[in-house]
Amino acid sequence: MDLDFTAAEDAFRHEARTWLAAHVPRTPLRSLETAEGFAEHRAWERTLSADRWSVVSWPSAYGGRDRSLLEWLVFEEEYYAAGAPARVAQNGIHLLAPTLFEHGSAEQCARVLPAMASGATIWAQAWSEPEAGSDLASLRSVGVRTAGGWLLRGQKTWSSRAAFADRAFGLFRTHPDADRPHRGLTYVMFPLDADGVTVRPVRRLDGKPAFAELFLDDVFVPDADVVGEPGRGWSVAMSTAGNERGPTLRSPGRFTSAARRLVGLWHAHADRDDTGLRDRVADAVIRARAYQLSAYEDATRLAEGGAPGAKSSLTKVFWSELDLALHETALDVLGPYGELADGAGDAPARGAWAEGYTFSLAGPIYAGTNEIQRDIIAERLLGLPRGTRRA
Amino acid sequence: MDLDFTAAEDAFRHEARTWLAAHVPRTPLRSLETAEGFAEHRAWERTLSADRWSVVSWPSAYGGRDRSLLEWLVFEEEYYAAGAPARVAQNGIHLLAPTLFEHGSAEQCARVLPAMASGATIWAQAWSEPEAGSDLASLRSVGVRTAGGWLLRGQKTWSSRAAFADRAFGLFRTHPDADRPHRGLTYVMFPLDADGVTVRPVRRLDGKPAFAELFLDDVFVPDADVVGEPGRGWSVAMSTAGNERGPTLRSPGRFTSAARRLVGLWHAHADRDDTGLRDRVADAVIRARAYQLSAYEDATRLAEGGAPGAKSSLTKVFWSELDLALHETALDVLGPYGELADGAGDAPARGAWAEGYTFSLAGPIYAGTNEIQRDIIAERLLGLPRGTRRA
Amino acid sequence: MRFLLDTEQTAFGHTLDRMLSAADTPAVVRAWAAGNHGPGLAVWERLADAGVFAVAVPRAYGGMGPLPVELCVAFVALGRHAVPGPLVETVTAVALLSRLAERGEPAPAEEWLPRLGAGKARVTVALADGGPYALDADAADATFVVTGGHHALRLATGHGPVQPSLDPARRLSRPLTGGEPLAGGPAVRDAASYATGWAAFTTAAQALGVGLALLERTVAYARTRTQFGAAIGSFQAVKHRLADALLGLEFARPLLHGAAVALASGAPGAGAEIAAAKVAACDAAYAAARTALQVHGAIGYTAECDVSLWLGKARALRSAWGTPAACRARALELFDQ
Amino acid sequence: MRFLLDTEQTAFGHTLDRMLSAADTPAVVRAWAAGNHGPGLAVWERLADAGVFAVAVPRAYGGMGPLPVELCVAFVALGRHAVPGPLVETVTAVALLSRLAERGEPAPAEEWLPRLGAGKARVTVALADGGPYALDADAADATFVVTGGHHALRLATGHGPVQPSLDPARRLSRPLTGGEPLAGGPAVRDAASYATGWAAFTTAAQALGVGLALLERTVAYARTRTQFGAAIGSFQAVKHRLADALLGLEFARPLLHGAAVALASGAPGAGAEIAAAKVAACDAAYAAARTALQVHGAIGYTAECDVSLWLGKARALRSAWGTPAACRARALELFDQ
Repeated sequence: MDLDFTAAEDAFRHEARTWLAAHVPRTPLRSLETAEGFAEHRAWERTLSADRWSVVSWPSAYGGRDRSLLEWLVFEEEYYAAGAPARVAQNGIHLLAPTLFEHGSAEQCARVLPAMASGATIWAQAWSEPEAGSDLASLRSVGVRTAGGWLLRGQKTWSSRAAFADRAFGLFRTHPDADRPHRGLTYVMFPLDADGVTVRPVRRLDGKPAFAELFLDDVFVPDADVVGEPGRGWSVAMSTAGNERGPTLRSPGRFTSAARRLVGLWHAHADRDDTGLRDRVADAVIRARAYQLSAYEDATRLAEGGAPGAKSSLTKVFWSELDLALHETALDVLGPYGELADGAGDAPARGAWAEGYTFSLAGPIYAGTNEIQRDIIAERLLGLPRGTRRA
Repeated sequence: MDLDFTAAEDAFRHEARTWLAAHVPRTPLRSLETAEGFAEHRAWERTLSADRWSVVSWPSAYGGRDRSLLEWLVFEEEYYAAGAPARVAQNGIHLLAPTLFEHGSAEQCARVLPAMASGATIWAQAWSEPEAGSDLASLRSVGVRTAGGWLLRGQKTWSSRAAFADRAFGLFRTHPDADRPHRGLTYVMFPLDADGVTVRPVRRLDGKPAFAELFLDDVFVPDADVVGEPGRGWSVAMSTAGNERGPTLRSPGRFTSAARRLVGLWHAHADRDDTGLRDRVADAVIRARAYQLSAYEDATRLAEGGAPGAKSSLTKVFWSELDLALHETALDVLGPYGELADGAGDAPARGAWAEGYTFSLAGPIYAGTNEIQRDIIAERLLGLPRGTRRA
Repeated sequence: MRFLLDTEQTAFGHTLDRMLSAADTPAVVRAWAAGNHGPGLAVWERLADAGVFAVAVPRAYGGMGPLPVELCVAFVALGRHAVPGPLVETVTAVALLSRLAERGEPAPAEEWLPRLGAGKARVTVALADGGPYALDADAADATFVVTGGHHALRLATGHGPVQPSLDPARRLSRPLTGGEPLAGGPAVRDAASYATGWAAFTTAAQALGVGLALLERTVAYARTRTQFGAAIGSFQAVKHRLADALLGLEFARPLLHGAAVALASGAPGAGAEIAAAKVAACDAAYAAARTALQVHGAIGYTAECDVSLWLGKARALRSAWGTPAACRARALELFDQ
Repeated sequence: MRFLLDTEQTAFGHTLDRMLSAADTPAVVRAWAAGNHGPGLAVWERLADAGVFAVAVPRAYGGMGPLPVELCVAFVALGRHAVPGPLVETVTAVALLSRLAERGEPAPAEEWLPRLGAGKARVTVALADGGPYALDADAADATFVVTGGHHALRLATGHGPVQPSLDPARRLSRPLTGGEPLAGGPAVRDAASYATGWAAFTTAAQALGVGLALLERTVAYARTRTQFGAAIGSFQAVKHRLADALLGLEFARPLLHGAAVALASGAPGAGAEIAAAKVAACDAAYAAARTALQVHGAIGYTAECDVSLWLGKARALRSAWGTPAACRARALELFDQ
């Protein structure tokens, strides 16, 4: 048992650090939840991809570097330490790509993944519906069989970044006579500018159009854009769900970097005699370090053939609550400046915390609410009996 | 709206304070959960009662002073501020007496209450059974009809202070053909030294026999010792349950006094630079004050004809969690002395906190677990739908 | 002792609640956040007519006060309906100028208090202990500034650019320096300290109202929103979170009323009572906000959902007019011999 | 990097778990609490045979260590089975004397370490930063004392009366003053500081084991205990509390392993890693204890229920060898540039 990086891993870290130092924009990009910021972030994806830094853990055939999970963790540490931009391509990379690797055809992989890696195609997820949030299996949007493909009808919601994205992936009910709600679903990919698609941007708390509602009126999807077997979409999607909760969506580097920044903020701004606040800063440090070490464990286990399984639910609850606590602490450290939104004139030196805080508030909700995750932890990891969720 | 005590209330407070200053034992009594300590506490009840201080809110006919709830709160503030002994008679006074006032016959009141007020009879409750804890309605112990009364059979448990008490009160299933679990129960009083009663003391965490199991083998109870109508015991008992949760079981004076002692402890022992600890001491102060003021509200409402209702569930959760947090904070203030049990030689100056801590650990469990209370709050105060309690 | 709102006080709250329910405050808040003060100022006038500011202003200046209990009732209603504007700050200015008059500087009080009590003026304040910003200076007729160190009171000559807050309806800006000093020295120092107490007190009351609104709306949502074939309010995890939210709010209220009574009596311990109420009310409101967001799920995270109007406010009020740490330090005095 | 126990380390833990499961440790703990050390000393011998102490003792003194990862595995098992005795303190003494030898004072190490590694002696310690008491001095062959200020190492001439702890199996007493100084000065100061780190580290490992035992037993109880016609483990409130207990323990483990690796490498940052592990493990164990008690209900509150053997220990370990506040202050260094 050790924490020693190999010479190759150290060299990789050094290469990443050097590249990032030379390429990370000096001026922060505008928010990716705005039209102009989205374009800036897409350009950044292109820059990353040009030197093969956008998807380091993917096969080189699709634009990656065939790197291990551990090396990906190293890259992420360097990425966030360098203050590099948020990843506008992340929904495709972390949610759709793992599904394609596992269930996609060779033709789909070859067609979809390189364009995803380069930022040419930005993907949005289309899971939730107005009546299907936590209860995802109760989806109502349908896919009706037609010559050579399917016609999608219905409504999707909470589609992150769909206001500006190119394509979306999601589940549709194609076999309405299936015997259980989570059967008879099909996993499809479709363009957001197709005939019959209406995108209505939805503003999040801070007013930015961070997600959208999608209204689908006989949107044609060719068979080539069905992932996995029609009617088996639930199990196809579940492989994605594990990824969404695990460390690959929110890498430890993000939190170790934020915790370091928090310590710096505390040194710069806090009433140093307030040890109650110092304790909370320390808790953020301790939890970020725990998450980092836990991911090293996971990477080791994976390298030896293990699987994350239901542990991804523990991970999701942990990082989402860490993220929130860390940002709440930062706002308290800032005292009277803590309530400034990131658009405030006084904010450049301080305001990244406000956007981070707003973002962190959603953590316990998306990717499966923490209530659902705790049910899963109790039932699958602790073996407690299932129930009806009612009191 | 004011916080002004009347001249009469002030005079009462002064009278109580003067009496307590003259009578409270200089040396703390031994723990009432031991045989010798129990005897000392019973003697103290006799002292209280001799000058009519044991049940100030009762009618004078039964040994009280006809005082209002507000005056009782005043008495309690003075009682705890004076460092007076724990009340070994409290289960009778707070749980059985209110039931008798509401459902007992005049004969029962005249026979039972004066002896309770004087400490001549110490009462234990006999609610729980091994298979009926939170789910109290699933009681199995029975009362079988016999000439002039009932024969009790079965087992009761978690009977506080029954190791040394004189009599007990509880519910027994007398009408086994009732259509619902909480119907067909009868509320009875019985002596703990009666034929057929076996008392097995049970040691709590610190080894003291703080409660007992009762094995009942055809214990005869005359009709005169049935409270309320046979078969209606559940509703008779529920009036007691409200009392058990409300301020009358754990008066605010107990917590304001403990919070004051905690502030003193903090001044004497804490690392004064540890503002994190100071924040927790402040929280205990704030919550104790909130509970005190909330009880003044309740007293005003009661004086104007209002009823506590389901608010008693809020109160029970509040004081039990305050008590625990306050004692956890005290142990942390004590640092390396925090783990000393109250029997430790170094403990006299510090150790009352250990017994208080152990006692506080049980608070979220007894008198209806806090989980049950939160269900009640959600359903009765917030109007949320009932459910099955399962997830 | 009678520690409960009397019939008139309760009726005052109900009147305000009814008036504000009819005023479509969500639309008013959104307009205010966009810099359109018109609808908010119309509400302000009606609040003044109902006596909300008069209960802060002493009788000597044409008011009915100071009546802290009534003020508390009013600010709970203002918080419950998310009414925007320099409400706390106007009351703070009233306290500042009243106290200054008592300490021998009556001119500013005579000039401003009658108009403030009648709702004919709105003002904001920046006091040394309250951070560098003044709230809603762009909607105020004057910004009173007390600088640290010198303890000079002056009227700001204007304000810097509006700094948006996590609560979009709170428009913060720095007062410009300069401006004629109105008074100075120990009297200003004392008045500013006194006024800061009223600011914390009304902020706490507003926070309690914010928490109550969040809880009410969330309970209503949990009763109707179904998932897994049942109202989500029937799930024990949701129930217990909502029960905890109620618990926090229910025990903050008596502290707030206790602070009001202490202020009314002029007791020296009022500062500690206010601090305790501020901690409890703001913690309870923030906890209610976290619960409201979690129980609503994604819909609660949108600016389109009215709940959002209270979420940011609960966060902002936590640090406004007294941080949690500063208030806890002060509250300790309650039981300090 | 390979950040996971290897096969031998895992097997070492399983061996100890099996041995201790067979040893009926609840009865051993109750005997120890009553001052009957016999059964506990028998367990001690078997632990020594399995190598628990040898992994702490350097090879130069006949041991196999120091092997912090193996020590961590062992102490998790010791905590899981609530094994009584001056276990942490014996390891602490080993670290103290080893370091002292490195700093030029080899005599005490030569005298004690071979016997400690072989389980032929048990010792306890009282170090200035660890409070005034020595654990289980009445069962120890020696009590090493380092006083504050002078930094003199001496062997206590005896101990005061046993002071019962909230964990009845922890028998505390004050070492008597006097006794021949064995060493003094900066070497002792450095060795005591170094040893305190090992004490915190093994305490954290023990706490993790305590938490795991509490969770395991409580999950088993929640699966079988029925109320309202269902296993209580099917109620969402119970599920979520148990899920939270697992969450705390699951993320304390990597911190503990990280601290072990840091100790093994002699990295200067080991102190901060240990502090982080101590906070996380002790918080997680205490949270598991509170959950265990609440889910068990009254039965868990009795001395007759085996769960009680872990409850008091979880509380005591929180403040033993480093308070939460002191550890947090230290852990901040992890990310402090």
